[in-house]
Amino acid sequence: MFADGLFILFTVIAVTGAAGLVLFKHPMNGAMSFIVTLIAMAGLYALLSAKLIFAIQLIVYAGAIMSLILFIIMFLNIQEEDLPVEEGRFKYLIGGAIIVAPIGLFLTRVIKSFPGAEKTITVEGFGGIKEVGLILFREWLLPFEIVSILLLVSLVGAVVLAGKRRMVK
Amino acid sequence: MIQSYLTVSILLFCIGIVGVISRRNVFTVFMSIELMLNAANLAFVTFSRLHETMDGHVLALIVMAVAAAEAALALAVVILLHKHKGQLDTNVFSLLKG
Amino acid sequence: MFEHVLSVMIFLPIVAGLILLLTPAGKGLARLTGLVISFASLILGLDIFFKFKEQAALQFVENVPWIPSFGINYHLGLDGISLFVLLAGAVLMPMVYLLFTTKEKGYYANLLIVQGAMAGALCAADMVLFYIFWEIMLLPIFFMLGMYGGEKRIKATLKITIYTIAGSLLMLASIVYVGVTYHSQFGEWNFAISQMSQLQLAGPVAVLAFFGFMIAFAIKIPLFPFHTWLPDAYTEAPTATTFVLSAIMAKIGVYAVIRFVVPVFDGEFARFALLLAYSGVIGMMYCGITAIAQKDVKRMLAFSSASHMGVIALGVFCLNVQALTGSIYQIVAHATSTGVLFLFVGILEDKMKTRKIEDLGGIAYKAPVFAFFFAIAMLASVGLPGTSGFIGEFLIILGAIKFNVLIGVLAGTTLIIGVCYMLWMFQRVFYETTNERTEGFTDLSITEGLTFLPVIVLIVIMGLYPQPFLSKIEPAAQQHIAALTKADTIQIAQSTHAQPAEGHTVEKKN
Amino acid sequence: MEHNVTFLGYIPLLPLIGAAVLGFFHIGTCNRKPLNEKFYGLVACIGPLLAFVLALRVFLTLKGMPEEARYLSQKAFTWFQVGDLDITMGFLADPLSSLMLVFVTLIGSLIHIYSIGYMEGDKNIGKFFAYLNLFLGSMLILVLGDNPVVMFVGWEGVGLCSYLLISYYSEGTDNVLAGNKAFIVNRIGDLGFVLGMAFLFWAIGAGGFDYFSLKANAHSLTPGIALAVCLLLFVGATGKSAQIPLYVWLPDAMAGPTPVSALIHAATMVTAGVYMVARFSFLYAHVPVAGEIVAWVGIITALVAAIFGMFQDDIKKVLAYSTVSQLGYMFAGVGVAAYSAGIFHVFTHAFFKALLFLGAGAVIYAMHHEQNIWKMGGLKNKMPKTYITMVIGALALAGCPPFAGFFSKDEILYSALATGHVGIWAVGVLVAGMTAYYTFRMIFVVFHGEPRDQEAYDHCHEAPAVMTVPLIILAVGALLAGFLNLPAIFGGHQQVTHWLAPSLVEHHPHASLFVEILAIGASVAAFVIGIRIAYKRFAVGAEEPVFSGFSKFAYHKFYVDELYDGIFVQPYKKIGNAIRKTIEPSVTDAPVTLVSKLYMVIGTAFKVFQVGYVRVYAIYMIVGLSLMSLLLSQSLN
Repeated sequence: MFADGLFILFTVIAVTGAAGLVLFKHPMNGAMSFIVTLIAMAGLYALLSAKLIFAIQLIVYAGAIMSLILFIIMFLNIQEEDLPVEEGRFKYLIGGAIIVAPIGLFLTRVIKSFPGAEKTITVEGFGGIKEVGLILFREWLLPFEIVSILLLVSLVGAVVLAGKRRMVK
Repeated sequence: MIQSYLTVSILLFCIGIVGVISRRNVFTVFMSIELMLNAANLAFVTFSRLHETMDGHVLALIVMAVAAAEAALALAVVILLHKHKGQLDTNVFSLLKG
Repeated sequence: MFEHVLSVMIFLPIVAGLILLLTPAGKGLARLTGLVISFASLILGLDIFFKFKEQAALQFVENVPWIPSFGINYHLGLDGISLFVLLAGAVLMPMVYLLFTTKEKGYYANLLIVQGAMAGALCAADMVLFYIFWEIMLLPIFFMLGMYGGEKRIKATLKITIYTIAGSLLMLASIVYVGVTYHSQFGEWNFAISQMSQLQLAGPVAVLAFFGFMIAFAIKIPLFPFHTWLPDAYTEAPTATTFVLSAIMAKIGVYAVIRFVVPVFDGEFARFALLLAYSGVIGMMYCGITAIAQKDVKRMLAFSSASHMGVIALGVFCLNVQALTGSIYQIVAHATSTGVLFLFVGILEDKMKTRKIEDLGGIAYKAPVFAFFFAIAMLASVGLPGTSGFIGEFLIILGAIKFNVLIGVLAGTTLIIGVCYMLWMFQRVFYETTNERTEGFTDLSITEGLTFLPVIVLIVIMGLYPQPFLSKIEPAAQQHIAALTKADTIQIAQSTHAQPAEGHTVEKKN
Repeated sequence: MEHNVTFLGYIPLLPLIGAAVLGFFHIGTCNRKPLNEKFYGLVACIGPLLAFVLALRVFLTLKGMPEEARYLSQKAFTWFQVGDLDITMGFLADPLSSLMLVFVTLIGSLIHIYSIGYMEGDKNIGKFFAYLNLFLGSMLILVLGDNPVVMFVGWEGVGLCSYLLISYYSEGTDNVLAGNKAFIVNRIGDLGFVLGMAFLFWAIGAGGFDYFSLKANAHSLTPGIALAVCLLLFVGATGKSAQIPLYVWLPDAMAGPTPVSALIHAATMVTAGVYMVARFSFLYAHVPVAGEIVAWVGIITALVAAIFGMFQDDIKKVLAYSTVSQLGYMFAGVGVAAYSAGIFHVFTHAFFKALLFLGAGAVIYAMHHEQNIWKMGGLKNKMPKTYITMVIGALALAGCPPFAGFFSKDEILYSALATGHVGIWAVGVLVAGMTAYYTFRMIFVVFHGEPRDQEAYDHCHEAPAVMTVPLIILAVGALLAGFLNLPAIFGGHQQVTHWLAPSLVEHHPHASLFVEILAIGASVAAFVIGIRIAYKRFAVGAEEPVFSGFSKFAYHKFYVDELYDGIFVQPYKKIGNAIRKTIEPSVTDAPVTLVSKLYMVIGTAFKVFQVGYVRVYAIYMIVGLSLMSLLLSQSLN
């Protein structure tokens, strides 16, 4: 029951945070509420016994990536008047929600067909660093290496893109 | 229990889509995409839990790595665009117009 | 020489071309490479020619599984039909490198690739393999025409590319249909052409597949009314490309009809032979008449080439040994005569900076060797006895008469139509008086003369002593016709129905 | 007797080698330092003369054989062999071809010698002799070929040489056009020849395509096929031998140098059609209808050409139409199945027509290339040798006994009468009179009367010996050739007819003495009347006439050239232009342009959706996804 309570709590926080992300006008506010969502999701991971993911979500996502985003937002020093004029943004949001609704409904109907496994207790060490690490380096070695290359490439790409260069007219 | 987690995932994912298609602020759009990635991650982890295998976790890890890479690149692009146009409106960039 | 000689003929030029494209080699080196490779191909080709046995079966076979799960093999082989188209390419290609010395590197590289791809299409004994080489063939043409062509090259390039791709897709669909049918009838995947003749194809889908093949090849040949890409492409392409297109590539279309359509779709082929024959003969007349109204030498030759291709295609559709053999012989004869004519026009254009007939005149006085060579190639093109053009045309007309009297008579008019435009052009370009432009025309240099001499000699030899060639072609032609015999009798019976007087003796004598 | 020999092939080969050598030297030197004319002349004459010697040898060898097996043959190599079709590059000398051989090589050699004089000073003399040699080689292949296909090689070869030589003065557009016309019209005939061969092959060719096999199998031809083959081959003959309706090229062919007109367009090439019909006598003999058609076409051509000839004012055109007319006679002869008579006329005609052309050439040469007879006159004093030889030729042409033309023409007319073709005979006699008239009109105007162009007259002189000697030899031939076939009524034995008999399928009609005398009498009477009218009108002081009415119509050759131009040439060009300007871009290309236009239209329509905002593209995607979801939701139930 406690777990259910936590689940409801985290869900509410996450959804509220996500709604905040799309509703706030200023990106700084949006980013703040997105961090809330991310932390709530870390809680959900924990409830799913994904210990490693829980940790990484907090450290890498909520910590590193979001700090980077916040840093950039602050770096660009965005003023209220720099923001795009989005007068009808609520209309757009409602329209968007109407378009997306069938997708959501469809997916919901799809997941209903899954077996409702009610196991609360998992095997020993499920989602631990050692276990995930073993799988990662045994069965997923190649994707892992490819991702490492991808990171390298994006690093170089980011440097090239954002680095100093003469403006080409 | 599994359905509940997946429903949350779907809900977050849909909110992400709405964010991408309705907002014009580059940062919001970008963060909405991150939100969608997270929703997918949640689904991965949930399925992992369902099948009691940890491949979903590995995939979630990889998604995070990709998200990090994407964030780095995307932010670089945003900086570049801001430098060029001084604006954060996605509607300013309409080079794809036929 | 060794057992993989066909593979060498295919991949040596392709690999050399790709290496040239990828390395920063200069144009001199590129031309030298082309020269060496094309001469190597020539030597290999001659070696094949002399080792070739006078029989119908495939020779020099190489068969390696490639995609075993679909029964697709790397299967090469030569018979009397493909041998001569291959040889025509091998003999003619070195000329290009000898004559055109100042082109870009990419030009030579593309020529090499197209040479290899054409050899591949000719040697392929597997439908899928054939299709692949068929498509590769188009790519260098696309680049050569688009990059080194005349003023309206983009339009011409788009036209030829879209046209041929459309045809190729139809062919691909038909290949898949044939393969699937084979699978359903024999329970295994196979795309070998030799196996396909066992298929029992019938019904509307088979007819569609037949037309899929036919349209693809008709576009390449080109057969009336699919010829409209030809004048633009031939005119705008650089000389060597036009040469490759007209001398060899168009012939591969005819070859493919003989090789793919005749054995696989024997029933459909016999059913539609009359229609196709009319297409050939009408195309011949139409293009021939159009040729006389052209103001541009190259464009005139383009129509002339299309006109002759109509006759060659007609030979294939006549369903008898004489016409088919004549057709294959004419393929080689036409490759030498018209191909060389295009090269001559290329030289003319290089020297005079114009191709307009009315701007030229009196060249025969300034360049007797050039005029002499041109005249021989022209006479071969109009089918004068004693030149290569006569044997093929004679055999085709002979066969056409047996097939259908009306078609035979119409086919015979090629003798007249060809002469009309050729003489008119010859008069305006080589006779009459010189003008200030042609006053400075210089004759062929020693190199150019020596380059053309072997082909000119070949034209005469092929006219006077064709038997060594014919005896290699005939067994394969006999085999194809024998496969058609059943359908053939139906066809003959139908056509003789309309011509009772002549048909009577035809039946009696055969 | 040994029938297989190896020297037949050399007969055509010698002139061909000569042509190659001459051509090589000419091309090699013409733009640098031209070689000596004498060299070319000498080299050119070697081939024909050696060929003549060989021809005599052939003739004598045949003479030594028993009459029923008189032939020599040489199978050089298999030319091409596909299925049942087996064509050998083979040569055959039988009485018929040996007769042709002898006179072709003889006259050919004479004309080569004559040309040395006539073409003096021409800078392309090497080319000229190369063409002439090439022509002779082709003609000999035509004569010697042992099957129709080899004959066709020569047939087209002489056509080509004819084209090359007519357009020899290629700087003049009209000359080249005349050459083109000759080649194209010949090609129309050749189409008939090829089709005829094709029909013949499919009917009886499987048993061998040489003349012997064809002759042996000819009986199995159905009448329909036989008629078709005969008529198609005759179409070929009308092209080559300038008969109606394809005669139009021959008068224009006079644009070439005069020796060419003599050799090709009078003596040898144009008679190839007659030779061919005689060669296929085994076919024509089976199909009387075909012979009938051949004879009528021939005699009508003879009549029409004679009418044209009466009104020409160009000396060579007069002779050209007389050639057409005489060829008509020959066809009338072979048409009524008197093949030997036809061939005999070919033989005699070669002598006197070559003579007349060479004489005309001498006149033209003397008058500095003036060809209009109304600018000449009184030349007999200046050029006595030419005058005498030409008069002999004219008498032979007009059919004056005992010159060559009389016997051969009389033989034809007699055969026509004896086989019951009274109509052909009557027209023939009429034409004989007209021939006498226009021939002597020419002679009188050119050689008699007063000089019309005093200045030209003063400068004119007799031709050199190299030209007059051939004239004299030919004149002797024109005088005596007729006696070779002296009919029985004059105490002769008809040697030529007997000589030719083994090669031909011929039945000699037996008619009464009255018929024979009637034929001879009518011919002589026609000759006398014709020459008398000509004498009255033109012997003294004739002026260039002004034509009106029918004569104007005839002077313009019944406007046949204009008619052909209007019916065939102009529409052909118009169709070509119409295709180039309208049909090609807007009809045959239409599907292609339409498809590209269609893509353009569709593309423009879809452009509306391409607003350029990435967000909007995302919306499209989501809308699509959403619709898919709606659809898929249905299927979940």
